[in-house]
Amino acid sequence: MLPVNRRQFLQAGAAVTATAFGFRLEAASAVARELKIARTNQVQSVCPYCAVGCGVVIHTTGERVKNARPTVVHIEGDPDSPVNRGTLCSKGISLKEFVVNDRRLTKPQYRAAGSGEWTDISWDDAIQKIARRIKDTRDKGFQEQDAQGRTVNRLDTLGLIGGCTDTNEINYLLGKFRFGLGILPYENQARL
Amino acid sequence: MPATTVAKLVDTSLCIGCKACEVACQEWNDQEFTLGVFNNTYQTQPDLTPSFWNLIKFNEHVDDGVNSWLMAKYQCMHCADPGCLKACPAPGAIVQLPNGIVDFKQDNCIGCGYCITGCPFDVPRLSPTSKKVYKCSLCSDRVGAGMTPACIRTCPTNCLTFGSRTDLVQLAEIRTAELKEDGFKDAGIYDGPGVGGTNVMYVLKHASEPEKYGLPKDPRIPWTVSLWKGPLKWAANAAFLGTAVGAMLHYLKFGPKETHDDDEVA
Amino acid sequence: MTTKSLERFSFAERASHWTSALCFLYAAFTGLALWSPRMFWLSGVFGGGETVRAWHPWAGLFFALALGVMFRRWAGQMQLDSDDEIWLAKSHLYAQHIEAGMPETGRFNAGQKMMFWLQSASAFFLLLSGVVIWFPEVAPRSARLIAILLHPLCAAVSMGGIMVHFYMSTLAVPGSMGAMIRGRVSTGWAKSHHGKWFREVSGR
Amino acid sequence: MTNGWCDIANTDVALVMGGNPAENHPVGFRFVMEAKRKRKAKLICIDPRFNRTAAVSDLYVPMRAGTDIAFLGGLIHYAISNDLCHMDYVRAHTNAPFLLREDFSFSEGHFSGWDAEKKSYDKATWQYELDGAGYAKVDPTLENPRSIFQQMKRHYSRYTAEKVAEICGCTAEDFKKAAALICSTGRAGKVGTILYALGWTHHSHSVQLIHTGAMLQLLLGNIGLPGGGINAQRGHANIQGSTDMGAWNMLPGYLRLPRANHVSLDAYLKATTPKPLRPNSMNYWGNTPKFATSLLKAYYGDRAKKENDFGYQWLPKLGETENQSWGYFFDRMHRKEMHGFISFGMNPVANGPNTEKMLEALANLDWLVVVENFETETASFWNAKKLGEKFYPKYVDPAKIQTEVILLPAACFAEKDGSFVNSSRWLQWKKAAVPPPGIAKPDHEIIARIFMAVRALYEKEGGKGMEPLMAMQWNYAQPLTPSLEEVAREVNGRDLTTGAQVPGFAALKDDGSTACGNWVYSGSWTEAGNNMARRGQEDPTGLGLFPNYAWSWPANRRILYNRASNDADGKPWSESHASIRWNGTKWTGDTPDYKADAGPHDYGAFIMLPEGVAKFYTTELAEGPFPEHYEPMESPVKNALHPNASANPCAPVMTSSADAMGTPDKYPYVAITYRLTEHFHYWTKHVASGAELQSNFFVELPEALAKEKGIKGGDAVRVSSARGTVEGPAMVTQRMRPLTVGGKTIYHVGIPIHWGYVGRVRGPLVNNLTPSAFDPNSGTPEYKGFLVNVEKL
Repeated sequence: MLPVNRRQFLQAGAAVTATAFGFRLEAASAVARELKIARTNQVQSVCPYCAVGCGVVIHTTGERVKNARPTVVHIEGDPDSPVNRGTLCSKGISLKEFVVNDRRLTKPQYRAAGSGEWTDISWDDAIQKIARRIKDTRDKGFQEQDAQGRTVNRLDTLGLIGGCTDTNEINYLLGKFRFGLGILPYENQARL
Repeated sequence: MPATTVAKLVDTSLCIGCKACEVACQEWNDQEFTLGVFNNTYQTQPDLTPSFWNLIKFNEHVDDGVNSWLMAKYQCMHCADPGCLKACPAPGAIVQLPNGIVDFKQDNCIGCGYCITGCPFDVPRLSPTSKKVYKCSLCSDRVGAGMTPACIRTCPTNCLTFGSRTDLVQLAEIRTAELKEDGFKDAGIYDGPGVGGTNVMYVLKHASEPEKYGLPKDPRIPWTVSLWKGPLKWAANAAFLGTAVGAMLHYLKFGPKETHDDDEVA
Repeated sequence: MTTKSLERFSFAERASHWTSALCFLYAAFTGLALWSPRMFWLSGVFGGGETVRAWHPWAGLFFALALGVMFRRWAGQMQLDSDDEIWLAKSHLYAQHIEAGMPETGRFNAGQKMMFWLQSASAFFLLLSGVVIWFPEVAPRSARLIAILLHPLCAAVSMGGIMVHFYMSTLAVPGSMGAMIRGRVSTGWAKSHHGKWFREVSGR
Repeated sequence: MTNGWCDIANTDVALVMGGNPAENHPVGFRFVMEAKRKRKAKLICIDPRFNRTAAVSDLYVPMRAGTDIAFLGGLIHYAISNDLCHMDYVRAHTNAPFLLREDFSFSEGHFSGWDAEKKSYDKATWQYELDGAGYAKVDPTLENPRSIFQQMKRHYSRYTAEKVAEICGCTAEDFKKAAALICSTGRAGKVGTILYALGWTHHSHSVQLIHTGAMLQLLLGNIGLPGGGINAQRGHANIQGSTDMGAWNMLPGYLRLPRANHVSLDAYLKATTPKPLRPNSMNYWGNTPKFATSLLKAYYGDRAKKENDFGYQWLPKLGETENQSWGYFFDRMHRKEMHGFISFGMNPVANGPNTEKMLEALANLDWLVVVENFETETASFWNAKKLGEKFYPKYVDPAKIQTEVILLPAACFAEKDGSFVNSSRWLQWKKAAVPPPGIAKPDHEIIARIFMAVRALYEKEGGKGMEPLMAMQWNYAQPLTPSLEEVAREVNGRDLTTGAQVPGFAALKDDGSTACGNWVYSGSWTEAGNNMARRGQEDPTGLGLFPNYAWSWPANRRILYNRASNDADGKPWSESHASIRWNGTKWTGDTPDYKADAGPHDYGAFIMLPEGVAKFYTTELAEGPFPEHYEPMESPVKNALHPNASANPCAPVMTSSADAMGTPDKYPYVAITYRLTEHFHYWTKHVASGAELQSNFFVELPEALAKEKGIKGGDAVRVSSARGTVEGPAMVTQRMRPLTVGGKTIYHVGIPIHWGYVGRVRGPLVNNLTPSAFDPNSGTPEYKGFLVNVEKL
């Protein structure tokens, strides 16, 4: 699906009001502080907070700029969504602060046993380390058969949780990961 | 064609205190988020600040053992007869647009703060850093681009509506009638007739007691401001002119006061 | 040195007078700029709106301080006596330059004394209300509401008075300006306008 | 949700209980406000706190935390005894006419079959009385004393208004006012909805509580109708989806995880495929073999063959009675029975009960992997003593914690594609807007890289369980960075003979000719394309169904059980409230929850259930076929109905050193934890706006209690439970009223959750206080209604 362009978006926004009030806002406008989303690219998304599932429009700049990373400049409700019709709550309307946030994690980190601090680690090292730990744990704890000789192919010394804010597709992959390894302790936020 | 007067309707009976409008305002206007101090209430801040233009007041009451929690949005009312504008000495610092929006243009603001005193709702706030006064602009930038103001766009419960003033007055009347039907006999519209009507209007369940919502009972431009910017101005102007003309005529008629003893002039 | 001239105002008196006068002028003109959008153009002359907003209170404060110095020095001399009452009752004759029946005046005539008290009083209230207006974010609203009325009211009174003062000291009574600038007046001037004072200082 | 957000606008009476949608789902709450405005709907809020939902409600009734079943049981009694039930609905669409066995009984808080030693029930006596063909016997007149209707009537006859008032602490008058409003929907033409959330699930009797709500809705004839239903307002963007996708003891699509005694696919299918209990029952779960086989084909691809049970043996098996839900496996972790742990975007230290136990459990691991957007309490658990200061006196210093921790930076929602399922069961597709910050990676890439690396190690070195590990199909175009569109197509399923996407789950086969990653999502990405990304604005029924916007599981059905919006003959109960209609040859409107061209009498209305009708009475839950009021595990009073069976007899009690339980003499106040509208869970303490809206942790105290203790608003207080403490300023308020329960004054202490020891704003973790007490069916911890003490500092 293509992202809506600004014009369609503005029209959609205005259309809601136009139908509600029977006049076009342009006629009422007379001034312009500069509109900060006048030149943004828009992508439709869904709010990651609660399960109302509000549609949001993410305004970004910098996609077509060389040597620049696209960044989010504004996020607001998607007027096309029948759920929220362009509205959002206090958390949703400030999603930009969530995405563009100096507290975001930007690199893998490692805390050695007994250490009191984080150290940086490369992705390759991190993945290798994790794979090694998984294999060691699994080799030690994997049960192919139970006491009665029934095939169980299970691993209960390794736990896995997550998924409540990941997409279905990621959860599906996580399920394959779980069942590939044979993990039984697998939980999500549903219980909490 | 005359521009439509735009307005905002705050239907307090539909406000759930979600504060989306507060954040939408902060976010759209790129205000810095600050930390608050605990003061025994759910209210975000005790009051508006130069970088916080839109505050939900959480008014808790217990009447005859029945709790009520009346939430009311508090921001610039965009008066038809704005006290701030009346008080402002700097041309172009406060403008009233043809659509009724009262906007502060910080480029022209000199920071005298007269608008703060002139405002019957005590809304403008002087920034100690920039020495300029700030308040809700009714998102004149968004409105200019055909979009609804940020707070209204985000309001989930339709507590806030944006539109032409005439339409919203109608809507407010309908809502008032509905509330009366629901048993709120005191329901009514609050739109500051004392300031020529405000372009931010409220529907209140308890219209005879706007103080319950943290709204002034009968907002008017303070009489001292009116006197200052009205009769006093003219009286003083007349007095200045009178003095100057008087002095001139006096001189023409009587000339200077002579010194007699010429021989002793230094 | 002959007795042809007398010292009318000491250096300290002149310094404080002109300090307050200059501050007053700045405060008055910038005050006018802040008074009405129609006069806002004046702010351009005095450094622009924001500068005027920043400096006006300081000018006012220095005006008040300088006036305070004058007040301490002169307040004793500015008490009205019985001659002053007669003078005031016959001030219309003074205005018409009719000297017959006017009592002889001391260092300051009753009109000047009245001017002094008027300016002192309005300066006091200007300062009081000015401070309130200076810090609108701190001052309580009720105080601000009174101040915004009181300040221009006092300013108008004060400025009206100063217009009269200015007229009197320049055109109406030649020699006055010299007295305040150089500090000295001729004996003739002294005899003519402040006879009693002349006798006191000259011993004649 | 049985219904959906937009549908709430169709209701006449909205009962909010165990939820606070105005604060926690403000945008969803817009539809309640719309119903209030446009339909003059009544909103009733029943909650220990006068919250922001109560502020706009038409009736607020205070109630003691953990006594919801008593209140709802009272409503059932009120409806039956005042003849306010929708009896035609009850007769047509429920198991009220079914007969129970003669040996079924209930006395002194226990149903028949109770085994006090094992603390569980033998459910034999709970079964329906069957006829020779294996079908349940029924009495359509409902007069038979052994009919479920009569049994239910008798069971709830104890729940009089006065009893409810005695247990819940409300007044009998308030209860009756609420009951009159709620039960006003017990007739055709009036519809009521129930909106609940964690206030109903955070109990040691949560599933029975929701069961009671569903029973009430069935009695009033509100299930399946627009504006009706029983609606869980789920808390996380994709908590519904992650449940659908299978966690704990589930495979995707609510297929049961096999147990060790299911020794073959055949045995598994026999055990998990229900048989119809009435002749007209469609018993849709009878298709379990098709769904299970297709899942195995999706998992194991060509390796899944009929000869090898489609790879069934590769799936891990639970022990026969084993429970690996949250409370159990953290208990095992605490006992050092686990060595490794991977957390994808979850924060167990903050959101699990009994924080100190969580910390100790994690300290007993060899290694921990945390994949997150922000540094969390879990990632930095080893530093809890330093960061969390005084709250963890027993907790040791980092040097003694031997757990290795790897913290991986993950992309957030705006930085990856994929679909979320909202509470309305809508799958909505989103697109990545920006790249992740720094060198952060999307989660699917992290999963894939780890999985591929583990496989590589096994390939190189060999090891245990090679076969199941290698058998799992991972044939994506780019195995290290699978495209989520590719995955979504796999989830929808395809016909392996033609290669085409299947149009829906009806096309799935049990012979291995179809593969489908999750049958309930079948139809989400068909040959027509990605239905989850649809943006159609049409609403032909005018009921807010929006059938062409996104895609709703199952089968794009917007209201579940919608066949029940019509009577037995297929006539709508009311013209205004039917989302489907029978036109003589087929059903029109919403996707029918029924066979589209089957006549009204062909099947029972509840096609998923073996009974073919909805159940007042169920044998599936641990603590009884009818819900019964049990006190929370920590309660200030004894159960007024049966003091000797006070709390849920089946609720698991953990026995580790960290699992102390408190008593009312030391901890006299009832605590509830909850969320505020200003924050989202433990995330927004990292976000500037949330930090501004509510910067400070606080404790809400009733004015009367504060007065008693000499506490003024803003004074620092310490709240302690048998597990731990929190400290913060007191918010003294009249919004929390003292309640009189059995002649005793009970105070609630309100504790919002959103703070922790890392974040832009910080505060104590409220789960320092909460007990490891769980619901036996769902494993949900009891966060509402545990005991604390309050001291002024």
